[in-house]
Amino acid sequence: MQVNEYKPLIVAFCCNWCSYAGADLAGNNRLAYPADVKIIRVPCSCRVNPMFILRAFQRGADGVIICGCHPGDCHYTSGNYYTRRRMAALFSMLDFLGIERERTRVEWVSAAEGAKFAATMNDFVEKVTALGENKRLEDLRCKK
Amino acid sequence: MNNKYLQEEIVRISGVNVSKCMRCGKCSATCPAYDEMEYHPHQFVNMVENGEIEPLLNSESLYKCLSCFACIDRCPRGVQPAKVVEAVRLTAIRKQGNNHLKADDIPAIIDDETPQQLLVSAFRKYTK
Amino acid sequence: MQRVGVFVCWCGSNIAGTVDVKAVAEALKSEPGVVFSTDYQYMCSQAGQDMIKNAVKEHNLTGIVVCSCSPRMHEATFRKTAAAAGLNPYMVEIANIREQCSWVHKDMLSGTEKAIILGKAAVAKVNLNAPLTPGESPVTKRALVIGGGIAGIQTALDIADAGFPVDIVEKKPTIGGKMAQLDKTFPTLDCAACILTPKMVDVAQNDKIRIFSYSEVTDVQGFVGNFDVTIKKNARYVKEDICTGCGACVDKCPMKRIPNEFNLGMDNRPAIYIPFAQAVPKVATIDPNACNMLKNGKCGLCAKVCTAGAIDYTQKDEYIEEKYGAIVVATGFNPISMDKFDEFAYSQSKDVITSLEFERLTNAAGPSAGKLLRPSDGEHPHTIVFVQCVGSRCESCAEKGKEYCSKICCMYTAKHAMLTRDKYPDTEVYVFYIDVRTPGKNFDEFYRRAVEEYGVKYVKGMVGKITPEGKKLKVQASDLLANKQLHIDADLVVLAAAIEPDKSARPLATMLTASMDTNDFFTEAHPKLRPVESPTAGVFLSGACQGPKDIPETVSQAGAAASKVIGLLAKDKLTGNPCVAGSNELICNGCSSCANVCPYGAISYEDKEFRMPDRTTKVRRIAVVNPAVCQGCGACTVTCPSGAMDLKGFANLQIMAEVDAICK
Amino acid sequence: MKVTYFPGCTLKNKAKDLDLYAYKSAEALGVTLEEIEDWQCCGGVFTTANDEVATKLSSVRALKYAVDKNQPLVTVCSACHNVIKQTNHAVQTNSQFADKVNRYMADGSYNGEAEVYHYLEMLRDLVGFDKLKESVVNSLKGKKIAAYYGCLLLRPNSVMRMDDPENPTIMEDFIKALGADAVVYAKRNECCGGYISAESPETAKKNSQAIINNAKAQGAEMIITACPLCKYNLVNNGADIPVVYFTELLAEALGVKEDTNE
Repeated sequence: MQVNEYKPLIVAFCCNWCSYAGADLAGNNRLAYPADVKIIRVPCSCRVNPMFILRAFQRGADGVIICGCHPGDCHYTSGNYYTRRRMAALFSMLDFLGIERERTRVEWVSAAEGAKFAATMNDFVEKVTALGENKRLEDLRCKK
Repeated sequence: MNNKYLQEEIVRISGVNVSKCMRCGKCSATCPAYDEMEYHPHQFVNMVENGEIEPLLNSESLYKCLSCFACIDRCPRGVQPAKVVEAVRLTAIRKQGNNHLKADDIPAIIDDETPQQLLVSAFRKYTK
Repeated sequence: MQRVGVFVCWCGSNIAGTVDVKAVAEALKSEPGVVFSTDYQYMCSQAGQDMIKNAVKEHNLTGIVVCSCSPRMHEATFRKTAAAAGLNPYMVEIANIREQCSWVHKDMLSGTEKAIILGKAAVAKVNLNAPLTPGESPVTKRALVIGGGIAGIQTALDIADAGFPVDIVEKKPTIGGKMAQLDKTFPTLDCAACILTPKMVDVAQNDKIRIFSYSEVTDVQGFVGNFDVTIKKNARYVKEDICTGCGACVDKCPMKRIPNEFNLGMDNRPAIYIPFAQAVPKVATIDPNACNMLKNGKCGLCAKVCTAGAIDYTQKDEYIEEKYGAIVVATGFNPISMDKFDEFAYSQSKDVITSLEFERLTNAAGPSAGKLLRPSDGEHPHTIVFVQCVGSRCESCAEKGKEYCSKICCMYTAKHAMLTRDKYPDTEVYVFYIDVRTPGKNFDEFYRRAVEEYGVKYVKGMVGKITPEGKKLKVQASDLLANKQLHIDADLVVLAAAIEPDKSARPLATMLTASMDTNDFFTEAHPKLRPVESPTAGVFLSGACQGPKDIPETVSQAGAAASKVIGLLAKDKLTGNPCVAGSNELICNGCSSCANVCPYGAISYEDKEFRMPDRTTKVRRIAVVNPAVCQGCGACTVTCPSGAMDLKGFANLQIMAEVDAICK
Repeated sequence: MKVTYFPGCTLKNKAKDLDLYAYKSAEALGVTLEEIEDWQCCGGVFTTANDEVATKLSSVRALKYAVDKNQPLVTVCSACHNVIKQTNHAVQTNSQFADKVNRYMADGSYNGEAEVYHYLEMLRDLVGFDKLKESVVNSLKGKKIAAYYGCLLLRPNSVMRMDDPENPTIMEDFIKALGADAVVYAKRNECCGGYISAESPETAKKNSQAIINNAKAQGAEMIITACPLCKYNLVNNGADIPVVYFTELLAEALGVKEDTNE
């Protein structure tokens, strides 16, 4: 057995109306995913400021995932469209900075898609684990 | 050459998304060469969608299309059936020995008034 | 820094089975601000809630963190507990250690570790929480209904029935809308006028309802409960309160060759007219573009014959300002223009008509007094071809037509075909269809009856070309099932034109800041659960302005919209969601980015005077959020380039603190 | 005004009058048609296949010629017009295609800059039907003339952009400008059969007769066309009213027809 097995740190932003409820549904159905995923609740995926994501990477997160309602289903009509466009821009910048594309993701998970939430998280954790630790943006002063 | 390959060829050459068809039949309703055709415009679209290309390749229908583009302009879904027919026809005649119009046929076709345009167009459509 | 109490719930074994709750409580004790930390079997039980209340008093807590189930489950419960203990209810944060921890992780070690981190994040957030109070605003107890078709009529009647005053604004000289033009209605075949006109009379006689006919809304300000609306009453050159609707002027008017809109131009009307006999209000209107008196001061016959003295050539447009608590949009639909579909020869032959024209042609009050006669020569048609889906279900990027299914055409075409065969059994009737869509009560039975009992010939396929030649219309079409091309010599062709929202809808949506889809249909707040509300609070949707609808559907939606309006007007005050955006006026530079992304139109700008450090004053443009309209999505906070905009309850610093706590 | 002119194969042979009348009439209207020096046949029909390049090169070269001359490119024959406009559109919208054809260009690449006009469009957009009306010396008043568009002038509409493909008016407006009455009939934009005369003359016959009958039933005494093949098919398949090129009618109205015949 491997000692000190690498565990990634994943921050997940979930919109209150669809994805957070989807995560709750995954819980209700006992659909397991790694404990490395830590969820932060936001009213809408469009509340996620790119600053939050940069901050997470700076503080040592290995992957950040944003989950929102499916396009067209946003509780606030159009919020997830903003998310999609903002994150497309941010991710390409992160890519430019050397943060691998696989470390960031936007996923649409509805309140009924508990299984999709768990599957998404499993897949994301697996991909990020394969990449290993994020060193690119990490601020060493934040290291313990 | 399997059907899948041919199907992809037709789609590539024509650039048509056959799955946009909603089976309204307006292409065949508007086709001026309908009565001459064994397979009609909507069947071309449908058969390409299903990968049934061989019957089309061997059909005389290929040479009955007038390329008048009525089906293209009137299709409510933007499917462009005439481009599908053209792609199938090209697939048939590009093969050596498959030219549909031969130089020997010409004397029977022309008269004193025949415009050059007729022969030029026919050759472009029927031969490679 | 708050004085935070942490309460870790076992949820029986639901949490305690995978998470070491004692360890969590212990670990969180050392977090900044935490002055008390404990665990209990069922925090949501009365005993658990009492434990929280006591701890608040005992330890002077200013913030509470409950590590328990999802906030979607018990956030409201614990907020009430906090309020009961004298705390602001928004000083509570929940760490979700059940649905998002104990239930999805099997390993006690990692479960506990994660629960601690989630707890830390909640503590970090609550430390930055501020007490929030939902705003209150008064409600003007009057509703505005824009559009006087069957949707607007039904909504107005239902609202008035609950005792609230309602105003209807209708741009035509009479209410009644499209339904007033119809002959019979499916699937029961009762006559449209017989069921509509009594409702129109009810509206006229209801003392809670005012009708502004020949009028339009020109400006809307304000927000839910408090709309300020400007209504323009177009000059009709007839005093509404004096005119008796006797019609003497209509008979005498010498300008008799104006295309009659009500009959879709199939016959003529005079320059002064009453659209139809049962019009409400039954008042004459002068068409200023046709009246000789108004154009060049010559004539004046109508004034001479009017014994009531109602004609007033000097009348001007009038603007009325009124306050409303709720606005219902009922602007309805129109058939699309057939200009771009001339393969069907609509512009080339009078005998190619639209379905709405067919309604007028078969209506007893129509241009042919209900006899089905060819518009070109007045002869009885023997072969009639109906073409469905003309302009419906077209590709989105197509240059002509609409992408959606117009929904009503299958049924009205079946109705037309059936009625034709019923009245004129010597007529051959063909219906060309792509699909027959009849999902409605008794709808499919109706369509089958048209085929089986009335002998209507339904052909699967589309018409490709119609060639008028001599007296005939040569119809070239597909019969897909027989794999044949059909050639039919028809006498009359009826096109089931797609329907589209009324052209007035788009400018109105801008005024209301109500959202629309790409087809100019109003969007609903939620497609399934809030179908009659616009995402803009206080704006409601009735009828075909929201999407194609038949009469039964329109009436039920109209009633639903009315009940939502009544629910709003019944309140004296509106309580808002306190988690709304707010702009820091010292940082805001008035760039308008936030207003551009706000789906609710909650952000406006004002010029404010600021005192500068050098004691001068400077006027700056700043953003102001209306808390009664803001729904708290946070789109503006991210788009704000200066960082002035923030969201209460989900502030930048709070979320950042959560990120920090998780990534420690 | 000078424009670059692409005559096409038939106009130099069987449809010489279409060409000559076009020259003379243009001159009368103050437009000089400057023939491309080494034009090559357009091929008669546009191949819609994405992967055909060589068959479209002659059109690209004609287009490039016009751009170099800084002149609009004008064609009279409907077929040439259709092929050149579709090729131009392909260059403008399909970068892969543009890349491929440019490998066969000698000096400078071509990227879809040319403006292509049919002679009728030139009359409408560059000369103006009002000016045309003023220039008429022999009014054709009282003549009932049906315009036959065929398929090539109008379709595919997304490329041709000449007029409403189902209810075109450009030729009717042209007829009216010459003082005659335009007869509107539904089959004016249906195909005569085109090159199918080589394969199945019966089809061409059926289509052509339907067109002629429709025009006659709506009162036409004469049919005008812009396409030699249309004219051939209509005349060859029993037209019992005159079928003439629109340029002939134009030359007549402008009073230059006789010069041409001298």
